Amino acid sequence: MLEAIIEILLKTAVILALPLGALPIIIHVERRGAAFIQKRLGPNRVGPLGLLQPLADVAKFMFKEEVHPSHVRPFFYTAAPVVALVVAILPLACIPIFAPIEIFGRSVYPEVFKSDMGIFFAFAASALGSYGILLAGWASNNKYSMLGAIRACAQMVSYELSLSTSLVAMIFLYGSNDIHVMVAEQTGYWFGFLPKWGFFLQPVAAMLFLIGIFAESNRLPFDLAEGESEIVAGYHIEYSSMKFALFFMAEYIHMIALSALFIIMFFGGYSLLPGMELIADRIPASLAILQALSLIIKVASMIWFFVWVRWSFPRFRYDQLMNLGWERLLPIGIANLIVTVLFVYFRNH
Amino acid sequence: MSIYYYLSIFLFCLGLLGTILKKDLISMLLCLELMMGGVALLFILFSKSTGFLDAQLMVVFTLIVSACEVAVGLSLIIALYRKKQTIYTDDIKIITE
Amino acid sequence: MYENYLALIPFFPLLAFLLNSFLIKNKLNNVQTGLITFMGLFTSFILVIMVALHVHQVGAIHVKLWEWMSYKQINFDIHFIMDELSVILCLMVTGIGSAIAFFSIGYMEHEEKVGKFFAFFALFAFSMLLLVVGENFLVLFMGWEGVGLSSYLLIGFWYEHTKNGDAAKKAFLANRVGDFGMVLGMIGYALIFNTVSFRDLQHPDLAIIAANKNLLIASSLLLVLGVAGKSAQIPLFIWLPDAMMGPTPVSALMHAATMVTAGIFLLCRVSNVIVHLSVVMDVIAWMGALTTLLAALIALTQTDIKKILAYSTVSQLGYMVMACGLGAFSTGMFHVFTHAFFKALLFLCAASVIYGCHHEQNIFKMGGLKKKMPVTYWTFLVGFLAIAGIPGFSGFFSKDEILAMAFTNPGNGIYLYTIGLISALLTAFYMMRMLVLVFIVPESHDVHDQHQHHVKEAKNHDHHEVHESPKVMTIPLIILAFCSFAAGYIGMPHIFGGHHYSRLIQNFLEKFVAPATGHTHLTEETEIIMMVVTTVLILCSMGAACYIYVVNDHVKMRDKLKAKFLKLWILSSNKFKVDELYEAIIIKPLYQVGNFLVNIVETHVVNGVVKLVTKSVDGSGHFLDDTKPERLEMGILYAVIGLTLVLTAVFNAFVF
Amino acid sequence: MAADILLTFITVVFALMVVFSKRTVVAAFSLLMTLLSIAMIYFQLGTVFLSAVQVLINAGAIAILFVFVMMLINLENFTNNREKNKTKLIIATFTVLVILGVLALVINNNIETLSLVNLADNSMKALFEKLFTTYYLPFEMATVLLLAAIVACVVIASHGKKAEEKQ
Repeated sequence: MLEAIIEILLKTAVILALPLGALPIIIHVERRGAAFIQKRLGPNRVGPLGLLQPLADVAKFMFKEEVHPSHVRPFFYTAAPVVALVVAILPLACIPIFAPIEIFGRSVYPEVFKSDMGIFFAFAASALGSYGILLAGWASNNKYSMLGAIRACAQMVSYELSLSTSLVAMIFLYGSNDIHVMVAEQTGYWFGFLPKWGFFLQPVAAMLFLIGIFAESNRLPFDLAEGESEIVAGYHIEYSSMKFALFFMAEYIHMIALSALFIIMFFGGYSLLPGMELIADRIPASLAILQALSLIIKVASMIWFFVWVRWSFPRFRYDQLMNLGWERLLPIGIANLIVTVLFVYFRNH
Repeated sequence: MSIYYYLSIFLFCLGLLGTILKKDLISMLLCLELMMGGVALLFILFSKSTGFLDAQLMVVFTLIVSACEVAVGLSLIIALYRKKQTIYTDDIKIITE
Repeated sequence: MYENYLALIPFFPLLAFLLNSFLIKNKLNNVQTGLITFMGLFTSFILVIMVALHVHQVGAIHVKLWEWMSYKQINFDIHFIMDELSVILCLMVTGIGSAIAFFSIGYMEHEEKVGKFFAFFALFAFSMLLLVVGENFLVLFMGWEGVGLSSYLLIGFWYEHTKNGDAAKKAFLANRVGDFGMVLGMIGYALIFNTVSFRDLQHPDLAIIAANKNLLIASSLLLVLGVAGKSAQIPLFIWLPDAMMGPTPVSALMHAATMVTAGIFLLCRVSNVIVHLSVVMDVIAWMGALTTLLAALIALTQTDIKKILAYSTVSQLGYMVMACGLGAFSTGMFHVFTHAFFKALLFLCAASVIYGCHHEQNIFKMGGLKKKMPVTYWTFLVGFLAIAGIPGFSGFFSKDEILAMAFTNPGNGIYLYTIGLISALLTAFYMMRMLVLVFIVPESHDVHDQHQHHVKEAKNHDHHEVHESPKVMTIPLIILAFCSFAAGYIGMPHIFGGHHYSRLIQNFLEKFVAPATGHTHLTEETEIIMMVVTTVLILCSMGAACYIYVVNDHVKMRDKLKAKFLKLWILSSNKFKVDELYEAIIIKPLYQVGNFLVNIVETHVVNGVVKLVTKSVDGSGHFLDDTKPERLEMGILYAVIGLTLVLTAVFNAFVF
Repeated sequence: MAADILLTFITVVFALMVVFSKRTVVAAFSLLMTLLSIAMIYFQLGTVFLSAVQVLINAGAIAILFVFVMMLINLENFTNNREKNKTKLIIATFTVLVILGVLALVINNNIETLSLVNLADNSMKALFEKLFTTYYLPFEMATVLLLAAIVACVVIASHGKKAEEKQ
């Protein structure tokens, strides 16, 4: 019983350390990337090449004055950021970083919560994401934040559809919803050079999932919630310093979790990147580390893609957003689902 | 495991009580949802104790039904609110305009 | 080869019926529709002759068309047979039928909707053939019903006047009562003998007859009820006189020659069985005798020409039934054969008289038609001589044979003989009366002016002069007159016919029908004496009729006679109050029962119960409904309480 | 056994909050928590997929709808000045207690048979194969029901709006 607890604690430490550690880097990448796209330099004063800038931000958030407005509903006001963060971190619990390995005679699973329903749990947890925003919007008790919260929530609820249809399509394709099986399905190559990733099998589902991710995490083309120009930073207007930082962290972790899901399903999860087998064959012990490394590289590239998209697309209007979600993506999703089902049926028979 | 039986009937009865006591429609719907939870739990418990696995499927179906019910219920409440600007049960007694 | 001819016989009238009614929707004029029916009947007449000759040499032939159904081991199938009995009737139906069809082409020329008339005519022929040619009860009954239906349709042809409609309904209802008995009788026979086909009934197994004697008597009596219904015997004869409302050719064909003989035909079909049941035979005999006497008495005082003929038909039918009752089925059939000819002849003459006098049917209004309608007069005279039973004519042979059979019958033969003789005299009397009044007595002036006045109002077209009917009507009259004269000679008794010419038709019939048994032998001398006596008596009654109606003025004589036998005369003229009798016995009680049900049972019992239920529900409704505005939640609460109560009740095993 | 009691305690607390809380939003979020704790109970009972589904549908969608609609109607600033109907409260609680008693009796009488656990293989695959074979018709009916619900919501919600535009 004790080893189990230790093992879980160790794993949660690793799972938490990775995104939290990566957070400052992501923020930095975000700001530098935005600058790079807008042909300006971006923060490079603090520390060499501005690398210490995120630390400065974090310090800023910590020491800012903790504003607690009076007209706010106290309990829910403070609860909102916590809920947002917790819910953001939950999906990470079931995302494996490397294949199960043999240590001290026991096979150890990388993810904290081992179950053949892995992908489902991750997805369910991400579905809870909208609670944080709703609570924040409603608790801060002013029109703009309420409006922002309602919009964000509506958007997240409707884009869950496109996410779920593509998820189901992929599950059909891989035949099981255990992540390890999915990754195993995607290792290896077609015609020697093309890696057997889900993306090439199911480009349509991939696109759907990608758009879904952007909408779920309220990233740019869909960031109606904090549309600064219209409703002044949306639901987290009343939040200052640390609570705002929590929201910020929650958003990014949620983004990481969703892109990790995307990678698992469409880019082979922790399957080794093309060049890496050579090293892995030579040093068998290093397989796990290499798998983790390839996963991290993939997620990093996804993050960069987020930043890239954020600064190159205009914001959607609310009705366009809803229209896209319900009248465009949903039909495509269902059609894709049907096609995959037929494909799988004929493939098996 | 046997304590869950008591929990499920407790949830059911509590939901029932809530539906009766509550003043406005949405909380009645809430309590209804609570009753649904209780029933679903009972299904699972019976499937475990009798080994008849199909009961778990029934939970899925109850979920579907409760989802539909809530969706339609809430849209009705919105429509009602638009018309009557109130959703307290005392004010909605008179059916005609 | 002859089998398909047999199958085709009923087919042609059916074809004529279909053509007339469905295919050619009154695009044809009257003559063409008439021709279609005539051709239909005539072709089947020729077929019947061919098959008859074949049957004469070879014996009965039968063809099975298709299996309809089978129940236990009785199989009901559409099966035609042409044996000695059905040959005679087929000849009559098709022969006389085509003659009358030809006649009615002329007669019905000025009517509208004549296509319908000829369609029903063909339908009647088809169902009559079915009845005759049927090998088992099933087909016979189909024909039986078809005939009943077409008689209803034809009687009620001019349905604009309610009287015709009522008459048709009366005929149909009376027939239905008969059919009711017929059906039960059929079922009885089917159950007892486990077969419906007449070929099996021809040689019934005596053991079975002995075994369930009572049931057999009961079902036979029911069959007799059917016969009474169809052949207008005592209990159910009321419809025949009223059936005269239809067009005269119809009465000629159906209510004289063919349809009414169906009853006797049925008796002959089951003759081999009922011969062994003496009770049934007596019932039949007495029924026939009484009908003859009653009908003859009523006919004495009738004024409508067709009514007189109708009652004379009823009395002649009584004769035939009496013959069957006495066991002499073949003699009965012989009388049917001869009677068909001269009765059809008489009716057609009546028709041409009516046609001539512009639809005037009261014999007192007619008169002196001898000069104006010679052909009709002479043919009518032949018919009259035949029916009266003057030697040399067909009536004499068949009627005297029946009287002889009655005389020689051991049991109650003598009484039947006397009744038969009396009604023969009465027949002669009223026929003479009609002949004299219509043809010989000159038209009385006062009656004549009234007649003229009436004619001017009703018809303003051609002059009211009475004229001979056209050729198309007189030819059939002549043919029928010849037949009614010749028909007698094929059944002559021993005395005249010598060895191998006598009783031709009877011997031919007895191949199927049960032969007459149990009659004391009649010596030659007694037979001649009987004949002489009967003819002398008939001549006296004719003379009496002449004296009364011709010698002195019939109006003064009628009053004197009426004064003398006033009560009798009134009784007889309004038909012995038989209709009123039925009215009192059956119809009034039915109405009373109906009223009782409506007033007492309906209002108090049924409504009461319904009110009770509604009141209680309404009351309990109020009880539960608390006046406070309906609270939504309490509704839910009541529902759940109810649910728990039900569930605890149902699953009390788990709960307690 | 400890886990059982803990989870039941949590669920009971949140359920009570749902029914007896003054503010409806508090009730909504406590409903969310009850549903999540029920999901935990499912997980603890071994039916993992159902707990995932419970979280995904009940907690993830239905509860959101509740909060969503509450915010749309901003139920909060309604003055809840309705008087508390004493007699109704008493009658209702009394009857509910009676029903609870009956149900408790039912369970008490057959607690032995109910509590013995005979675990059949509850692998999700076997279970859900059954869904598409024996229970195919209910499955199809459920889809029809869902479709009907969607259409109903759209019609009802938009109907109101059209009326508004007309004014």
